[in-house]
Amino acid sequence: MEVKLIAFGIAKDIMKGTTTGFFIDTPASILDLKNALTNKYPEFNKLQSLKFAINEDYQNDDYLLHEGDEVVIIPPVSGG
Amino acid sequence: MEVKLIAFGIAKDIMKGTTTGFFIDTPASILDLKNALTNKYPEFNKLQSLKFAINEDYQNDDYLLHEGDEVVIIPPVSGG
Amino acid sequence: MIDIQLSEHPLAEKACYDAVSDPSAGGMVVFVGTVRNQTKGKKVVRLEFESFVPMAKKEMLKIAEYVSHQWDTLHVSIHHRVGSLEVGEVPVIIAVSAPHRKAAFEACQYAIDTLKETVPIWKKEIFEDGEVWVAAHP
Amino acid sequence: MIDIQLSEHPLAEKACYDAVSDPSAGGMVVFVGTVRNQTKGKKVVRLEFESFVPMAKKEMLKIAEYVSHQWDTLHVSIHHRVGSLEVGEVPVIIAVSAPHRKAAFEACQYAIDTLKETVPIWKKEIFEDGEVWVAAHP
Repeated sequence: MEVKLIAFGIAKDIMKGTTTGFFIDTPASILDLKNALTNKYPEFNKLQSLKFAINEDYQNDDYLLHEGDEVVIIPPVSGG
Repeated sequence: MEVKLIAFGIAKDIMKGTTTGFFIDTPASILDLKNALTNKYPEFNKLQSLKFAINEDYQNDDYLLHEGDEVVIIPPVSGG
Repeated sequence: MIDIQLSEHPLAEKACYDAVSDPSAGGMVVFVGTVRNQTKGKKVVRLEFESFVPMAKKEMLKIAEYVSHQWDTLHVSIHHRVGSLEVGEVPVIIAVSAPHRKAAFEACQYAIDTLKETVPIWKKEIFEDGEVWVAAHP
Repeated sequence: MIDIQLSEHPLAEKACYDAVSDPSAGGMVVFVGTVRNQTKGKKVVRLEFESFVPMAKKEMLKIAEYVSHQWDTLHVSIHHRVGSLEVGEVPVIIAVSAPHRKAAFEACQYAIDTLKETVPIWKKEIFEDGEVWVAAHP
């Protein structure tokens, strides 16, 4: 299936873009996505943390992705 | 000897005045003054605390008074 | 009352005060973040803040709601700026009013600590010779 | 820098901010006291603050100096009002800036806690049917 990845901060630099389609075998959890992503972009392994949000909420590793999901990649935040 | 007492807050109400001369046997410490004062004005015994300042600094119970000292009576403070 | 703002325009301390003022408040505690002129001795030229706006607002709201339930507070105001900020400018203001000051201090400190952990806002420090996403790497 | 004021005129939050602003500050914490509209359910009409002025300034200065030595702070501003205050008015503002926010929170909280214990200022609450010196009795 294909999900849509939306990148912010350093994730945008690593992926060289803000949004991208990403193919992954079904079924796939957030953890599977994280593994596939760090496989493709090893730079993600160097980050302090890597989280994912769907529907404007953080999602746990075991969250199952659906075709067409918009997944926001959340590298370490630094507001304030 | 005579010292000058200066009262603020509720101490002013208890002593019915801002300043007053006060006679006390020599030698007299702050503690002696406190005892003489609460003897004359029993209302002071009901306060949460009773402190004394000379030269704009709090003084301990064992501070020895001198003729003419200006002693500021500090009832419980409530700034802020 | 809860007041959340994510703005591209300069923040105003007074707006946060006014949002949390209350005749039954014994006090309010305000945290004002400022852009520092250096990081580990290196001169900062400016900071650029970007945000995943709808989620950032939602997470800021979560913090304010949690704080309101966890402490005896009256009002919570959280304003965050995005865009390009010069040294000395204010990226964040958090104001909390409460009947008693202890709750206001604890709630305000919790709010800024949590904001820095959960709200999807990222800042890039611009130096004279480069730039870096803050806190991205261990 | 230390900035101490004891004033008969309304206090200005901005004056305290400006006094502690610093390009090397990571943040500032401000405590703003306000006159509450009630005490133990009884409606407060207004408050009257009196002070032993020279000693009050000296004790405020002691607090600011202690805070500056005890925590890694940049600037401390303590403004206190005297005279007659209506509900909602501001008797005290304490602002502390520091390179890191934890020190600013701790220093500001210590300063207001200590001010309420040591500075010779007394407030009288005026009710509709009487008045009382606050905290005088156990």
